[in-house]
Amino acid sequence: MVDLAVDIGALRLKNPIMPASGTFSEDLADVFDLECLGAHVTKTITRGWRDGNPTPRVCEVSGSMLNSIGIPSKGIGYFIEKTIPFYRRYQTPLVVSISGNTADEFATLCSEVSVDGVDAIEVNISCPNIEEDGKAFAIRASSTYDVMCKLRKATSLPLWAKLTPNTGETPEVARAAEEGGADALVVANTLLAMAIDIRTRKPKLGNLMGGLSGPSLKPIALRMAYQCAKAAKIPVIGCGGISTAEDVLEFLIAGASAVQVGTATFINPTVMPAIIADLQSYLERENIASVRDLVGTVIDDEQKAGVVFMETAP
Amino acid sequence: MVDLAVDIGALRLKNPIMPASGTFSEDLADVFDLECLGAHVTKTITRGWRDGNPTPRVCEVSGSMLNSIGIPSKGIGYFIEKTIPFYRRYQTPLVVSISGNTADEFATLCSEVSVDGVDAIEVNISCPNIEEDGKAFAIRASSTYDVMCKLRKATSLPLWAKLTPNTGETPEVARAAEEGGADALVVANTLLAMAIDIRTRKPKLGNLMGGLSGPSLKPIALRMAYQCAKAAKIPVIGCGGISTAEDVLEFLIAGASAVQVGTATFINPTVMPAIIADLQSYLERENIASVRDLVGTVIDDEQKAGVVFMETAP
Amino acid sequence: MLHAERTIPQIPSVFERDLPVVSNDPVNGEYMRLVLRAPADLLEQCRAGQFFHLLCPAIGGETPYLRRPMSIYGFYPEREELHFLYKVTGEGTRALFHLGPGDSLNVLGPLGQGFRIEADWQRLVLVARGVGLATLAPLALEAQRLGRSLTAICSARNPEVLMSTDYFRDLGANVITVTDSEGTAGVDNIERIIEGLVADRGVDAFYTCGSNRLLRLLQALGERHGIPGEIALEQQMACGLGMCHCCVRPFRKNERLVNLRVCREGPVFDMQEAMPW
Amino acid sequence: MLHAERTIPQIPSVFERDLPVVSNDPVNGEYMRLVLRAPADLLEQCRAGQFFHLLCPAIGGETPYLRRPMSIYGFYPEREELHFLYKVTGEGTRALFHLGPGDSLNVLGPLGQGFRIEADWQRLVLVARGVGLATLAPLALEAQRLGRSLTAICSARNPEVLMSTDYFRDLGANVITVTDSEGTAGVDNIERIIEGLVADRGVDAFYTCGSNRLLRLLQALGERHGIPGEIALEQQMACGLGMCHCCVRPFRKNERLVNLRVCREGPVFDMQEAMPW
Ligand SMILES: Cc1cc2nc3c(=O)[nH]c(=O)nc-3n(C[C@H](O)[C@H](O)[C@H](O)COP(=O)(O)OP(=O)(O)OC[C@H]3O[C@@H](n4cnc5c(N)ncnc54)[C@H](O)[C@@H]3O)c2cc1C
Ligand SMILES: Cc1cc2nc3c(=O)[nH]c(=O)nc-3n(C[C@H](O)[C@H](O)[C@H](O)COP(=O)(O)OP(=O)(O)OC[C@H]3O[C@@H](n4cnc5c(N)ncnc54)[C@H](O)[C@@H]3O)c2cc1C
Ligand SMILES: Cc1cc2nc3c(=O)[nH]c(=O)nc-3n(C[C@H](O)[C@H](O)[C@H](O)COP(=O)(O)O)c2cc1C
Ligand SMILES: Cc1cc2nc3c(=O)[nH]c(=O)nc-3n(C[C@H](O)[C@H](O)[C@H](O)COP(=O)(O)O)c2cc1C
Ligand code: FES
Ligand code: FES
Repeated sequence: MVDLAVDIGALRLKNPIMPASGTFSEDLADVFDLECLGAHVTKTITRGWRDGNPTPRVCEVSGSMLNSIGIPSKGIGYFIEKTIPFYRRYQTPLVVSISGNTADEFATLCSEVSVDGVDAIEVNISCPNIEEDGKAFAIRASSTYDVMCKLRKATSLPLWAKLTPNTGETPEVARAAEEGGADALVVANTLLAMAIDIRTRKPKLGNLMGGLSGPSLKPIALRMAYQCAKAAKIPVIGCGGISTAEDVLEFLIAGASAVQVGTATFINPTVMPAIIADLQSYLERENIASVRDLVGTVIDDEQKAGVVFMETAP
Repeated sequence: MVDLAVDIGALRLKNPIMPASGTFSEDLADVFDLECLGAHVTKTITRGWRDGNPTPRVCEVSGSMLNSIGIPSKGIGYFIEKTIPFYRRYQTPLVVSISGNTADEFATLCSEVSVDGVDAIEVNISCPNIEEDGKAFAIRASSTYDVMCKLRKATSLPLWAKLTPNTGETPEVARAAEEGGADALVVANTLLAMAIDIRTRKPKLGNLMGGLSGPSLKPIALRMAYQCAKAAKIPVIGCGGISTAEDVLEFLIAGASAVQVGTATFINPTVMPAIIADLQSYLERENIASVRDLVGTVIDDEQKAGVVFMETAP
Repeated sequence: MLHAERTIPQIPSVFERDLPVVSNDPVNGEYMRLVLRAPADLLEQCRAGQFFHLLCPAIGGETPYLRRPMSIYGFYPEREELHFLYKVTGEGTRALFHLGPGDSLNVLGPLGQGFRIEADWQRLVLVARGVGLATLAPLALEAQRLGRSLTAICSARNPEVLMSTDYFRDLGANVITVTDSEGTAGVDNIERIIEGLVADRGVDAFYTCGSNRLLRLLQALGERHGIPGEIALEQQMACGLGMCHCCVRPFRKNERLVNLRVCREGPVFDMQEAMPW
Repeated sequence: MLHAERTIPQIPSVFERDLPVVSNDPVNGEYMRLVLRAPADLLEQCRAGQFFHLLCPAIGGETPYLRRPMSIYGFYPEREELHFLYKVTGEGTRALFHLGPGDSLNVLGPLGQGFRIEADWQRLVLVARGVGLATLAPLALEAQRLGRSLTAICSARNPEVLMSTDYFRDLGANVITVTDSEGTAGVDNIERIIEGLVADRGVDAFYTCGSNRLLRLLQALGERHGIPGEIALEQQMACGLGMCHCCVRPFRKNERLVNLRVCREGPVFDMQEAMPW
């Protein structure tokens, strides 16, 4: 028997496959038994009620999608009363994604959500920090470090920091998150993008811009996962465009300890159990005892020295 | 007759379609008459000889490609003796793309290349600045401003600043380029990405990482073109994933005054003349007198106020 | 009145399956009927008003990415057939158009909440136009099974593109046709027709879908005569299951506007709570 | 000696065309021959050793993005046919495999520099293995047209998968077959065979492609006997035209290593300048 279990800090997951925040909910239990997953990750919540963004909230772009859902949230009360109890019926660890517009509100929510039944907190620091210039916390190392320190003080649960691809400073941000107290890095959230309907000349999203997710994001997220695994010592959880077991292997080899599957579930709702089965077969076929033996096995010695002048950098 | 001409500052182009640097050369004259293009844009050169990066230099990713060519360059001497004279046979304006590892070397090249036969200089500031931390000049507003000021002093030709998508500060960088003296913004270069061969566990590019181009880049480049058109007053030249006249219209409506076509030419070498023909038919069909009437006509009044809290920011 | 919050079953109730194409033929100039072979256990889960989320194939140069929602036009467990009626509008439906016998199509469903027919709703009236018929047609089947009387007001641009009138008649419905070309499809005329029905034999419930004009009319008629109604609504979808919250629309509920998911709380909603758009 | 720098013509010389598929049939267990209908003016531009850049279609679930380079296996202006011989290895060639009569394929070409046959090269020897035959086969046609004598040493895993031997014989070539299964395909044996040819009737030029082992052998034999040679090389390509510089390989030129583009300065290069890899 091959071993699919992975460790994210002190938390052991029975396999490295979990859903990405915002692309998963209780509703998926209509399609397959959610107990098969490595972890359950809930949609980002905010402390208070939020309506979310105007529609249309999604649109299609070449082989991928944009979304600007805008975090509709029923608030912390509803979440503790309704959502957490739902997931209690499963053995699978529950990871709760939270966000806030200011570091203090964020930290308050972090402590409020540190309740029984929650195994880790994913902090979505890819959201705007309205106390500075409205840029996401995770765009700069300094704001990442500051917010992570506050969040770290607010809970004793494992903290997973979810990074944004909308930055030119991925390694610095990764190190800042680690130094600020993150137990793992989730790499990455969606990339800011836009589409316009040439007939109506209106943006295809009600919110003007939105986040790119799906296959187009994969090579970018993979690069970030690799950069983060090199820059930080804490585990990296890859996320972005993953839709097959081969994609998962690519992230594991690059240095990720586990992965999240997002948009692919919209196209094929049973993709996560399918990936888990394929991963198992792959390990068996290749005689690899544990999925952990794959992590970070990328052969990059020759190339590391070779990263030189390019058309585009870094 | 509809009018396809556009103005990039003082430079009038007969149509808004030109090639992207590095995806075009004299060799394309084997396939169609290059005189039909709005401008000719040469591959980035450096002052001295450069071999370029190790192979493989390209790889395929879902519906797009990565490259790490590494700017092989025969240097300024060869360029002035061989390349510029080739393009003299055409009426079409010649835009020369240059780059440098330090602001001073960059500026020297900029003045050396300001010769007869050159109509504008595209400065590829998406390349690493080795005097700071090796990050591209165009990742930060401050380094963008500094290098643009030096380049501005080095030439009286129009200066087009080519921006990078590897930043979280697109509007700031756009403004810095404008303040530093740019006459236009080319938006954008490739996005840093990676792919791994799961069989060999080696990166698919000899240089470990490379730049994403092609359709996957389009919604990102479009967002940047829109941001730049809002942030700066100088013309924006859109670039990224353009492969049809509809894509061109999307960029024009978003605020670009012209566009560059890159990777699409690899897939379909006659795509640029085809786009020009399609654009002409579109204007005729829609009764639009001039392509300039389309620029910046995106209907974003409602949405501008709506850009609020998102899963991901800015 | 909104549907009660659903309790989530422990046993999967939504199927994700490749189904063989039986046929895919034009119904008139504008619409296509797609017939799939489906197992009886799947078809027995279906209800009028529910939909499937179709993974349109990458054929004919089309590359749709997201699934496309499509109402159940007919479901026949005895014949093992699942029917859709669709209009070719964009990339996804153009791809569907290329399907033929020998191909298969991946479907996800049945999804969403179907039409309610309360025990005391004996005299039903549906008002349908265009592709809205696809959604409302199976209601006729269900009305017949339940022994309710149904009047179907079918609207179209001209008599040639009127669809499903025979289908409704065969199921014992009273069919009234109105068309633009004959000048009978205006809101005023439909109002006159319905007022006639109310005065004549009485109406217990209205059903419609899609059109803003018809929604306003039926909301007014419903309020005027205290007649309840249901409307099937559309919204762009990604997951189709309730996870992504992209498909919301606003509804009036206890003096407040709340966003509800068309894929989960809908696509069928209480007509008075729906907001014209 | 490298090819002289090409002057770039003002008149387009490279075609980008959709060509109808005539046939696409297996040659043996591993290879497929694809025959396209092509206009004579295009075929008349072709030279042995040149290639086309194929836009493999998105069929059968494959979604190749970049074009794929493929040597000209045969070009027959009289019959209006363009032939390719390919091995199914990945996404692009798997997509090619799905093509059949009625389909068409977009090709770009002819591209690159073909084989030189200098006026005083009378006795030619080619050494080919596997898919290398695709590249070297049209050389036999050209040799016959020019009235040169040709010896084709054909190597394969076993006699069953030897290809094109009849093709070479029909063109009057002297065919020598060597195979792994018979233990005759080793470098030592090929060296013995060629030394025999040199001693016996003399050799004026070598041609080969692809294999590192054969390159080293022929470089040694060439130096030993002062016999020139040419080699066709492969490298991953994007544009195929010379614009992107992704397809470079290093060559020894005046004591220096220079990068040359396989698509433009090649794919055929001087054998002594080529670098084993
Ligand atoms: C619950 C429901 C039931 C439906 N039933 C039917 C039916 O039975 N017959 C039928 O012909 N159509 C029906 N529609 C509309 C159908 O989903 C769209 O026509 C179809 O998605 C268009 O896809 P496209 O790629 O051809 O068009 P495009 O315009 O290229 O689609 C682009 C995107 O917009 C979405 N979209 C476009 N129009 C609609 C729409 N009206 N509603 C929701 N999303 C849309 C597409 O799904 C896709 O994501 C239904 C919609 C919903 C929500
Ligand atoms: C000048 C030239 C002539 C060729 N002639 C023939 C021929 O006549 N018959 C034949 O079967 N093959 C030939 N090849 C090799 C052929 O191009 C590859 O087998 C083909 O590109 C593989 O594509 P794929 O998608 O099936 O494989 P994949 O491995 O999925 O391809 C992935 C990428 O790598 C590239 N690639 C993979 N292998 C090669 C290779 N050997 N050379 C260059 N690029 C490669 C592909 O083009 C693609 O971009 C030739 C190559 C060159 C450069
Ligand atoms: C519809 C949608 C909603 C999302 N909502 C959230 C969210 O609430 N919080 C968050 O951290 N990420 C959110 N994401 C981002 C995903 O979790 C994931 O990081 C991203 O989609 C990239 O992965 P993918 O390509 O596999 O989808 C959302 C993505 C989508 C498509
Ligand atoms: C093979 C290749 C080489 C490139 N070389 C350069 C270059 O030398 N200088 C530059 O500014 N951009 C270079 N680029 C980037 C393109 O000019 C363009 O910005 C990018 O590819 C996005 O456009 P596209 O998606 O249309 O290709 C290169 C791109 C490719 C694919
Ligand atoms: S489509 Fe995802 S919630 Fe309705
Ligand atoms: S493939 Fe582009 S230069 Fe050779």
